Amino acid sequence: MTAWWIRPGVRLIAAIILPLVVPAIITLLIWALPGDPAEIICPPETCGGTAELAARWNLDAGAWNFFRAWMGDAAAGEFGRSWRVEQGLPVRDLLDESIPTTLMLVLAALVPLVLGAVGSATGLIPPRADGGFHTVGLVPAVVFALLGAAYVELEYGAQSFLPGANRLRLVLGALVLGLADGAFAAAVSGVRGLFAAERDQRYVGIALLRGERPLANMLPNVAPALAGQLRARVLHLLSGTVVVEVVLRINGLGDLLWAGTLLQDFGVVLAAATAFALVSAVLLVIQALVEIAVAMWVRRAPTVRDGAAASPVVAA
Amino acid sequence: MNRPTPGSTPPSADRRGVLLALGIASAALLAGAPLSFYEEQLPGTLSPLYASSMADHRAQELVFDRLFFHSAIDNRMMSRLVEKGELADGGKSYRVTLKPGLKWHSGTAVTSKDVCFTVSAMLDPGTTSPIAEGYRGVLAGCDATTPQVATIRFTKVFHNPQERLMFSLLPAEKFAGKTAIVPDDDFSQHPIGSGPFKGNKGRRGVTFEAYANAHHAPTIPQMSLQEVQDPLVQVKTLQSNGVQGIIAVPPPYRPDVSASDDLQLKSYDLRSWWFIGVNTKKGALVERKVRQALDLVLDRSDLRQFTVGVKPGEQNSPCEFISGPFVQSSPFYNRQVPVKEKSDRAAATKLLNEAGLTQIGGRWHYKGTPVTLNIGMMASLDVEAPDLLTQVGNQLSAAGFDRQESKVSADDWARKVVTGKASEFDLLIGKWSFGLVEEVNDLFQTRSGTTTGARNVFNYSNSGADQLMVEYNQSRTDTAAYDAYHKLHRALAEDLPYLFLWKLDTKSAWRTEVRGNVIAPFNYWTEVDGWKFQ
Amino acid sequence: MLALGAFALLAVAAFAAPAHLVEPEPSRSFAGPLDAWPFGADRAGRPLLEYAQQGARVVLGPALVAGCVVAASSVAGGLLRCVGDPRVDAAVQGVGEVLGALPRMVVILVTALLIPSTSRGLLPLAVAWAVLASPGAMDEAAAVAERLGGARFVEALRAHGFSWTRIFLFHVVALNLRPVVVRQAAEVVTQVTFLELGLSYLAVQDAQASFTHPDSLKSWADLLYMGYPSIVLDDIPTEHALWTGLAMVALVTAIAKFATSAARAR
Amino acid sequence: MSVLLEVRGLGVRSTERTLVEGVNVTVFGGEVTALCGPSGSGKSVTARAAMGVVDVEPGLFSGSLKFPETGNRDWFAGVAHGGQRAHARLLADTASLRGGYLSYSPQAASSALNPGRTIGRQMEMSVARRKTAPTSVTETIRGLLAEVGLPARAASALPGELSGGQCQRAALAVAMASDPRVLIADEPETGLDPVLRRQVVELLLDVGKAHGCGILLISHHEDTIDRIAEHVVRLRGPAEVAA
Repeated sequence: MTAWWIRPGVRLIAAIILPLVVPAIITLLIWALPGDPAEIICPPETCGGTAELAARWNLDAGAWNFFRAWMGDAAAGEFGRSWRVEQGLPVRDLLDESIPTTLMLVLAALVPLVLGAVGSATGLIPPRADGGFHTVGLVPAVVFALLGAAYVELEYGAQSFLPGANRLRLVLGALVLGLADGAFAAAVSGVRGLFAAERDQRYVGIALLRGERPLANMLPNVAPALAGQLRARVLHLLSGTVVVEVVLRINGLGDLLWAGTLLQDFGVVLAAATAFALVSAVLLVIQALVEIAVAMWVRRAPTVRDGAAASPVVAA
Repeated sequence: MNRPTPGSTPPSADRRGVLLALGIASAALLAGAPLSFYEEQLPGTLSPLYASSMADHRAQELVFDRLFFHSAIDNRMMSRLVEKGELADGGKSYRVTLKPGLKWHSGTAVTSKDVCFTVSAMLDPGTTSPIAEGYRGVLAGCDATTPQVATIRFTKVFHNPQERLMFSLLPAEKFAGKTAIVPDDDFSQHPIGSGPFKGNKGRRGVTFEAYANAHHAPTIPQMSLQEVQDPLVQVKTLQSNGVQGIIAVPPPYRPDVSASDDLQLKSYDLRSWWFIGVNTKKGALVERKVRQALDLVLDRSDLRQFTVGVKPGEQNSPCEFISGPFVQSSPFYNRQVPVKEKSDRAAATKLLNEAGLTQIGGRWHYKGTPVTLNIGMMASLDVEAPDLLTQVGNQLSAAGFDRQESKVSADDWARKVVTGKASEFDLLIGKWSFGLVEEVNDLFQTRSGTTTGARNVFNYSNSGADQLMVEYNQSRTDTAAYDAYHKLHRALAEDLPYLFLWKLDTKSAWRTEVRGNVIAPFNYWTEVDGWKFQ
Repeated sequence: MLALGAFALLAVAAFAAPAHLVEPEPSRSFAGPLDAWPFGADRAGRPLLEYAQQGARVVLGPALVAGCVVAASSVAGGLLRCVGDPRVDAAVQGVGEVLGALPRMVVILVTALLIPSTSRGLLPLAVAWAVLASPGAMDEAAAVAERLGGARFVEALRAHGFSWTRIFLFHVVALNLRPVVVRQAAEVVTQVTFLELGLSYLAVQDAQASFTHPDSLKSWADLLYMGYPSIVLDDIPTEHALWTGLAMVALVTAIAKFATSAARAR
Repeated sequence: MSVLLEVRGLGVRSTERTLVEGVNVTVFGGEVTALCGPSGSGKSVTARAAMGVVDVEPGLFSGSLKFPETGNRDWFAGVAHGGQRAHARLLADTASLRGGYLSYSPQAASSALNPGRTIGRQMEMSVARRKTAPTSVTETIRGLLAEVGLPARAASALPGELSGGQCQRAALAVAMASDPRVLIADEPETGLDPVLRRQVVELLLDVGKAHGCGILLISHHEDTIDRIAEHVVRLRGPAEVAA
């Protein structure tokens, strides 16, 4: 049997590596693209003086120097200025606006998923409803998002970026994200499957005969798997934010990443991708912590001494 | 769903349902709101030296004053800043005296120092702007004699010196004397100008706030620019008074707009024309006869019908065929050169045979191998002429050429096509808009560094044409200039480095509540002071 | 059976897809599904059937490859757990953890950036997606193997005198991992379809070159883009394009679902 | 001799067939009642029904269930033919008895104990269900572990860390921790080798009798039954013959 701490341990290490790996890969990519990086960012049509710009953007001394300088600045919370997406605006300002928006969107989208998951775990949502969810999940997110975008525009017109309209965008975005592309159906049937498999375990039936509640018995045992599912769902939602934010024009990280990629504004891409990586790393840490907490919880035992050293009994 | 009562709303309105009803309801709340309008894309920057798209040029016109400009009404050369301008130093300098009382949006006075700062900024090699680079061949320096008087020195004598001084004025104080102006400066988002409006750019739009000045008195207190890509949503929101204007309405949506009593379609002269660039350095296309044959194969009339939606024989068509690199209304356009509307396959086949091409199994072969044309198109053209790329491909295929099609993104267009590095293509469909000056030398002159032929797509080179362009450059009178370009028009229509397609009108749509809205060619907002809203 | 039939239909459609749409036939502009060809026609009077076919051609191959990649890694994940070496386990988990935690859309967009515009296609994106989905699939297959008893299960079968090949290929993979492997592969096939749809749609909407297919081909996203104005506007009669697009997506999802249940049932 | 549990005329039916019919079971304090019969004869159904758990449909169609020490209530009253809802009510009503008055010692204990709780924790939870709390919980646990022949450190072990025999002992300790009146032992010999089987059954008997419990032993090992049971209920499918 593998020691229980290896899995959460590996997760924690991965969480540390991730925010370093992502900017490193993107930096390599900037140099892997054919052509001069500075010229890629701002074509001569738009910017003359490529050499001056390369020096200004730290692009003239090779990939390693660029990466080192960028990481150093990023660690100090300094991400430079946007080169193309919002020319001249500090990327930090863009992040300050985008990160909370995207987190809010994902959390809001998570609400129906969690409710659905709880419903299916407790049996409140009957399995026959799954077909309906799957059918709704068939509709691609783009289609839902598009209808939402047209609705907001027609309803608010020029005022469609005032706080009221933006809240509506977020709500619509969360609904699209939560329901389309099979997100809701996957959450419901995933958790249902997990609990059904656990309920089939003998100890659950026996717990009933001992007068205990099956759910209380199952919960700690399925918690690590649930945490895994939750992480997968959140990652799925995070991926989905790109399409939903672009179409619904929500000022989030996904939109920033898309705009940065299209315009090859690597400063923005680096920052947005690293922000995504950080969120992902936090999720890894949460999962690891849940696993550690469950392992600790599972090992709770009254201290009973018979004079001998209290070491775990090894299978005889 | 309720049944519509007969005679009230057309049954069709029923299906639009909630969407539109809510739109109209909320529009009622908009009274007193700023004048709002849509563009297909937001300006990338408000810094005049880094303008690259039409959206940039338009937005900047609201915030900045150009030293000189053409009147939108009578095309006269004018200035809102200069009280008196005169040639000096035997024509190698131009002395301007600024009007009194001019202010920047920050409240400080506009002085001759700002004029000279702008010139120095453009001359500074640290200013990485292609616009500035263009001025480096024209301007030599500037001296501020008094706070009101500046003398701008040219590199040589020009016959139209004011036309060389149509740059936007920049505030020296904002840059604290640093003349190297970079693209990623805060100025790009929150500029300070002396124009009619104070501009502020955000991630989803630009707001403009009127700024009363000695030389500007806009009556509209506030404007707001937003971006919507889908023309359908643009038009519907305009109809429901969600916004008051759309800068460009693609042809398919124009009937919808003109049918409405609340809306007016207004012409916006961009002086732009569409072309198919031909790679004269590649394969069979080296042969002039092959290019001429392709010109005959194209059925412009069908293309126009299936993409722009103009029916044959339609009056007041927004799409006007051209036979050379100018729009028909231009004095440079040579009316002697006829346009080709319909295809002439027989003539084309004859030309191809003469050029040594053979048809095997219906496909044209050049030197034993089948001719496959790799066609690219500026991706953004799809909005105005949906499906053009496929349709051109279809016509060529029907005439016996194999083809591949791909769209070219705006960035790739700027990086590869304009710089003459897109040699993998045989044909490139694009659009050319004249800037402030109606010149085509950059498109056709033999490329040499950055001085000539800077936008020559396939590095076309023809000594005869080069000669005509030099002639144009050296002309001292308008007539001489027209004459040189008329000859160039004819030469190009024969040699065909481009297959010239059409000039497609750009139309704006505004609600009738917006009055006095004179739209200036190219820069759009030059006459905005006279616009009224209510 | 149904899944196989539908899949064969889609495959034949994709295989027979024309490289270019036919010449326009203006008299059939916006013809409905009952007036001309199955599915009707577009503005220029070209059959939507060809759109659907070309869309199938864009999606089918890459989606299948992605499905195979995931299926393979899923099988590998299950078998590795049966080998039961904790070091192998930790190493696999480590790599999987980093891969699985990479934000997928970021990787996809970055991959899209890396591909030169001349060789754009869905395949590299689909493979990238599959590689990112693999750790999850391996995990799940490993969990199934674990439930079987992992290494002990294999030992027990060895004791019965079965050969390694028979144990791994038949007892572990064919009998026990099959449902989870097929489900994971089917899921990725649908995900790749949705990915193509999303990316193509954004490109069409932005009037950009598509990341996922050459511009001479149409994708199902073109059908959706053509069809959606009909919801808002009446004078654009393109509902049939919207329904055709949605039907194609539904078909892929249905095939995936049937395949999953078939694998579970047998 | 006091009667602790009394089932009369039990009849349970599934959708396919009648599982048991007319079964009578009585458990006396300090004595062993064996419930025996071949596989599928309804041993488990009877034992579960005796604990108030009927989880087949349409389920109970006749019978009465009484725990005379707790009063004269017939727990099956109104349940017969009542369907799922009546069964759920019965389950809820009898919840306080299970794990307290009644205790259950499962077969194949290694898969029957919650793998996510230590033996000590499971015993602790069981002790908490006693009517009167003992002065020292840890002392009680230590004592019970010693009674079933496990060292005190077994309290901190997870079921997965114990051997099959140890698990069976642990399960008995957990079952006894609530100080029950009736111990229902479900085929305690299953999965154990003959020597261990005997040990486990002896242990069950010793511990149960020491605590004054009535024991309902479910088994199909005739030798065990002959050796230890005071009363035997033989099931042969739907029909029942009392010895």
